[in-house]
Amino acid sequence: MAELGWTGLLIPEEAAGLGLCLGEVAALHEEIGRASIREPLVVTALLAARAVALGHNDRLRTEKLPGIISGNLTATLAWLGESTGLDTTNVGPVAVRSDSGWQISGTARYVPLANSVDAYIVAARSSDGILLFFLDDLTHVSIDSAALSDGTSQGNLTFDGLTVPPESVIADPEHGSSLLDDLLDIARVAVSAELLGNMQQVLDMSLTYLRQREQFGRSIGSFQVLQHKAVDLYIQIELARTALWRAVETIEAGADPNARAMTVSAAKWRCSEAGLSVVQQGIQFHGAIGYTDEYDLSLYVHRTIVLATFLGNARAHRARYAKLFISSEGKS
Amino acid sequence: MAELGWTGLLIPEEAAGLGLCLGEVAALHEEIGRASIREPLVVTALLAARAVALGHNDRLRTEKLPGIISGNLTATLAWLGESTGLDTTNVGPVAVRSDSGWQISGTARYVPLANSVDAYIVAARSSDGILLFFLDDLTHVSIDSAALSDGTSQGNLTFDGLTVPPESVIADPEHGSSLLDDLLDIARVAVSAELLGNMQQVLDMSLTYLRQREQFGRSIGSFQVLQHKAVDLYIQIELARTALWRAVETIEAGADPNARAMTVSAAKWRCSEAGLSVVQQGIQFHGAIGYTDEYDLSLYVHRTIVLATFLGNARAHRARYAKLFISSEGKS
Amino acid sequence: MTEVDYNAMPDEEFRDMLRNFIEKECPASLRYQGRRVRWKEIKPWTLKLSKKGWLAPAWPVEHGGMGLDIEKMVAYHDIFDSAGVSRAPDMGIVMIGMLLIRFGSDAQKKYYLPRILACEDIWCQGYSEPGSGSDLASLRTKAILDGDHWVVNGQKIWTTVAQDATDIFMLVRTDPTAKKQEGISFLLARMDTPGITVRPIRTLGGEEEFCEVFFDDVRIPKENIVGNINEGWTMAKTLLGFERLTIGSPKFAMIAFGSLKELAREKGLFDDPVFVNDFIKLKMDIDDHVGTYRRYADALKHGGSLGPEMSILKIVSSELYQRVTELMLEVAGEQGPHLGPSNFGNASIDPLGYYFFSRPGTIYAGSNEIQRNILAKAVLEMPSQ
Amino acid sequence: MTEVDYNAMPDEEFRDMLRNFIEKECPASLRYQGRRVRWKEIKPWTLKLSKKGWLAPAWPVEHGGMGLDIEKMVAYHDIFDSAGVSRAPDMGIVMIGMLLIRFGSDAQKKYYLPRILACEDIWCQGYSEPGSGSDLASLRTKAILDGDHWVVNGQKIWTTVAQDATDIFMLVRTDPTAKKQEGISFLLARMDTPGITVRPIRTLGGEEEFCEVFFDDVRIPKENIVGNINEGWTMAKTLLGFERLTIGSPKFAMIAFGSLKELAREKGLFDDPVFVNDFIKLKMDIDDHVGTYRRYADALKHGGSLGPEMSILKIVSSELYQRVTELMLEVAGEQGPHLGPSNFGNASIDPLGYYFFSRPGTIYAGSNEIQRNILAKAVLEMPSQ
Repeated sequence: MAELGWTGLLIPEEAAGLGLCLGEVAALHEEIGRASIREPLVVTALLAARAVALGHNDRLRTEKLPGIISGNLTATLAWLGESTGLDTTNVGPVAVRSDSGWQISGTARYVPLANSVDAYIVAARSSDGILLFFLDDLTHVSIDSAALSDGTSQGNLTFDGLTVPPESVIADPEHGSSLLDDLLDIARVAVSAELLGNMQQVLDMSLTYLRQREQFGRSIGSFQVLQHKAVDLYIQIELARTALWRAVETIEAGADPNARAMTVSAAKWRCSEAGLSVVQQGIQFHGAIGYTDEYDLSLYVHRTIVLATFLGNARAHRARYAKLFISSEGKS
Repeated sequence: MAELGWTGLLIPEEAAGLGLCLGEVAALHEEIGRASIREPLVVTALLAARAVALGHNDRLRTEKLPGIISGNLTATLAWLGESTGLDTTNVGPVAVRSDSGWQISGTARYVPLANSVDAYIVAARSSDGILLFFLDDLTHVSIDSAALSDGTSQGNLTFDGLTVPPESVIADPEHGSSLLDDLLDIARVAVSAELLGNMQQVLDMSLTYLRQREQFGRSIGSFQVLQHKAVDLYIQIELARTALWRAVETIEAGADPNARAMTVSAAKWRCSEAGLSVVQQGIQFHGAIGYTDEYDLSLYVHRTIVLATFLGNARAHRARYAKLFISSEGKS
Repeated sequence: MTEVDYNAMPDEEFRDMLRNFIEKECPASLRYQGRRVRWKEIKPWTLKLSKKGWLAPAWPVEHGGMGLDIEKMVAYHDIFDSAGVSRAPDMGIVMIGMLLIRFGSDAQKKYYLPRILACEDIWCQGYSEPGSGSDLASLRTKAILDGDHWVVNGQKIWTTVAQDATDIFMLVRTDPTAKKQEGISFLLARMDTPGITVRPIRTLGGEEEFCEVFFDDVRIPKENIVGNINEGWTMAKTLLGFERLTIGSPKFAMIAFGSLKELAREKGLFDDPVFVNDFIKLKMDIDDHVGTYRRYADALKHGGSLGPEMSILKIVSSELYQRVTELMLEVAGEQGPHLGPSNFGNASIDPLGYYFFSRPGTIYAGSNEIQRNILAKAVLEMPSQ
Repeated sequence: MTEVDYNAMPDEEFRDMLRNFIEKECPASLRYQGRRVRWKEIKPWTLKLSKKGWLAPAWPVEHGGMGLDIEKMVAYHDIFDSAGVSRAPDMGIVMIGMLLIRFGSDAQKKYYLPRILACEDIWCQGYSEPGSGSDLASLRTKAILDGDHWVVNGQKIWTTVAQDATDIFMLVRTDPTAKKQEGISFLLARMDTPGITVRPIRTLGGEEEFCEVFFDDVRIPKENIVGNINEGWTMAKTLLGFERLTIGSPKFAMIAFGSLKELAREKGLFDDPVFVNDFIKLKMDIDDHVGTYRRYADALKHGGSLGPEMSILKIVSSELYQRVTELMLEVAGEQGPHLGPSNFGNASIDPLGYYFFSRPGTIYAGSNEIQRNILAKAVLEMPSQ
């Protein structure tokens, strides 16, 4: 992926990126989902590379961005604390000003690729606001990693009073929060698109199976109950496509952060929920073979489970949506 | 119904009642539901007559109970205030001690048969607790009545400083609350049973229709999708039967008010929800004819809507159940 | 009536024009109604629209319509739907008028179209028959040519507000020997023709929304046929196409949802997290349905066609509508089963009316079971048995 | 082993006896597990049960069972299920042992039953074949008599933990000319017979829960048939009857629900009204399923029989189990997709394991679609097409 320059997806061309628009990014991720390509493009391109590209540190942008885009330097984003949630109030690590810059402590949880990258973008809370740091000396970071359903991993990073020089600040307390929210929401759109690709592929595989598989002397796709269940999945997928593209269009039209958050949460909620429904019913359509790890379907099952959770699952996004709805119009 | 002595359902035989056990009452109400008999037995027998029978006023029990049981004196229960809910904290009318007894003011809402009875059992809050009164002089009560889906009615009673003598007290502040809760919960069991009878009848009518009605040259009951939907209703009905009978058995085994409330709310919730599902799908099975008021199905549709709401709908009982669950074991 | 080129108007200006007119002229009693309003209630407002020349958005300008292109059509429906404006008995406009413009004889066009526009004629549709249901082509009402007249005998049912109609268009069997769809013709009749009897059918909601229409040796002029003899099925299919933007419209669900929101505010339900959770699930479904509806309409704009997508919209809109009214009935609490509107704080809402009125949506215009069969075959290419 | 008449014991005493034994002897690693445990893990505990004489509750006392009546059987299962005790590979006990007691030859009983009780033999079931699925009778593995042996060729699939088994009972086609169900016999074979190969199949959960079993000119002694030749289908149907109290048991859903509750407590989810609402919906469904299960079991006690009711229990229990695990996976949040148990406060729980392990319940033992077909025909008397 990096070889194709895709890590520079949303990065302007003048900064060696691809300069794609969000719609193109979504379309690409839909294809990635369809093919079940297990590349961490969301993490490297939309979380890490975008952080450096949109951050206010020219030196890092000049020195590090080309490496990230070319794939020579892999990076991830670490931010989430003990109390999980979707917005920047849930940042885990804490930064305190020191003589030589900043001292970081605390834990960032559920960091994708935690133990297999060269550098971290770390978000940390300070008394002035949220900062983002670039960190490629990992000697004082302890990592506790866990394997995920789809073969990838995530881990908790613990910072034990690590000192970071001012030159490593990507975003200062004034801009950190809004940058982090932006990074996360854009990444959620791509994850939703990947889920959409996943579910389409699972439906297609299921339809093929239903047409071919025979029981009681007839193709099982001829049973009305299975037909209607397939139709209901198809409808779910159509609604998910709408939700995804509404998010894309809203953002491309320059929505404010609140409107962006609402439309992104709607999309991620819908796509996560529909994704899981589709794989669950996909397993049922396939019968016993659908429950094995030996059949291609399993790739999509595992991947959907991970994507449906990554950057907030349906339940978390529904809760965020509820909060935004109540504050924006529920009481009006 | 009164002629058959059924108004004395749960009243001991020595008090001229039938002396039935709750299981028998439930079985009777299931049959009433099946036949869609529009008699207000729950109101007259289980709310009004039981209030007088279980109250602490011997005079009223002697003078009024036989009349209620024989049907010569019709009565209902008035209790619910502005803030609707299922337990006695929601009693609307207020009673203040006066020289000549008690003075009642405030409103009791959604009183069944409000404008067609001879007497009211009125629950009212006082600074000492909840009292129940017997009231058959209605001259100072204003009634605002509304017609319901099934042709019955309910109304709001407003008491404007009505004076009631001490002889009309059925339950004093020490006993009023527990008696009222008991009356309501027992009545809810009977309503659940009536709902169960209703839904069984709707399923039976639907099955008959599915067998007979032909479309595209075949009986519509041969379509797998309709078959499976009918099966799902059948399962719902089986679960509702279980919920109802668990409530009956729990109460008959002498459960405390909390256990009674939980099991009754589970039954009323399940039966209300299943009842509405069954009539909704019943309409769908019947097609256009199911949407008319001219076909027998409509009797059950209207009745189920009223019963599903009466004494608390599924949502209200789920909320009560949640509260009881959390306080009893959720945190343990 | 001045001749305006609405298609040349900027979208927002066009929308504002309609929005302002509705706000000014359309009475509250015709907005956000959970029931089908009758002709006498809606006639004054309909005449106002007629006077403005805004009654027939899809008709060509030369026939007195607005001649809207698909983009403006979508906007037109969008504005009327969002404003919760009740639909008049508009089968003359959206169905038979459209069909006559395409297939009618010159005489038919000249006679009928102005009368429809002037609200002199109100049309109803004679399709369903007892026993035919979703299997429309099994209809049995027959028309036999006798000199200059067709003699019609039989019965129609589920004819929407036929008691208000002056005219009926219907499918009749003109060749009993032909196969199912092939012997059917498309006939027009005045409702006051001797031999036609109308019996209203009371619905669950207590409205007389449908009728039975009986035909007893009814003599109808020979020329009252649209298209050729025995080609009625083609006419019916064409008519179906005209409904493509209305049949799966989010209108009803949106109107009900507006009332649900009002009810929720009055009852303070937005403080209840469990209600909010249920409410936003519906909101998301409505948003995604509206979005999908617009996406499909966009495809039309760009020259695409709406085939089975119509089935998706029909399924989603009708089931969503029901779910909205089910939640409304439930959160109305003890007032849920009240007949007619009742007061919730400052609002007067009729949850039971909504609940009942949403029921037939999954049954009529091809039941949702039929729609799913269609999608399974036509889109998902599932095998027949 | 002392001879105790368990049926004469008061119900509570009987339950306490089992409960105490489980609390004392059954290791935590075998309780509330969201996966199928393998034989080597559960063997020590199973031997303890065997020693107590409590391994075979349904077997008659003369064969070394507990000889429980139906009331005590229900109590037995109830206690083991509520305690979340994992099930050993118990096909010897609950299936083939029961069948041999009823239909086995004296020699078969004498040889096999003691070995099963002593946990020397572990049985697996050879029913499904590639392509047969829910249509079991379409099986093609064939056995041809050659002197004193049946020569078996073919393939079985979805054979639960065949890699742990010493013996297999299976359905084979012994008369290829007969109609579907009629040419099938019921055969027993040692797994170490030359020509039998086992290939484990990895499930979504990463477990080797099922196997393929290949038969390549496998020679099986002629007398290893149960019942008569070509009457295997009757044997299979009898076996199905033995499962009547286990197939729709609330066990799995209850175990998963226990873990969900623990997880919810550790995460403080009972302070979240939306979660509580979802949780109590499941709780009510479980309560009502348990109640329905007991109600049907009661009917058995009073001499009734369980026919299609089994299908109801199977449908409800398997779908409920899935819903519980779906909620668990979701509220586990970011830890949901973790492979293997992870820590939630003080608890170690494996939501993903539960989620996967609950998947096949709606597929095996007659898919839920088949169960609904059965109910529609047998109970609701819906017409065939």
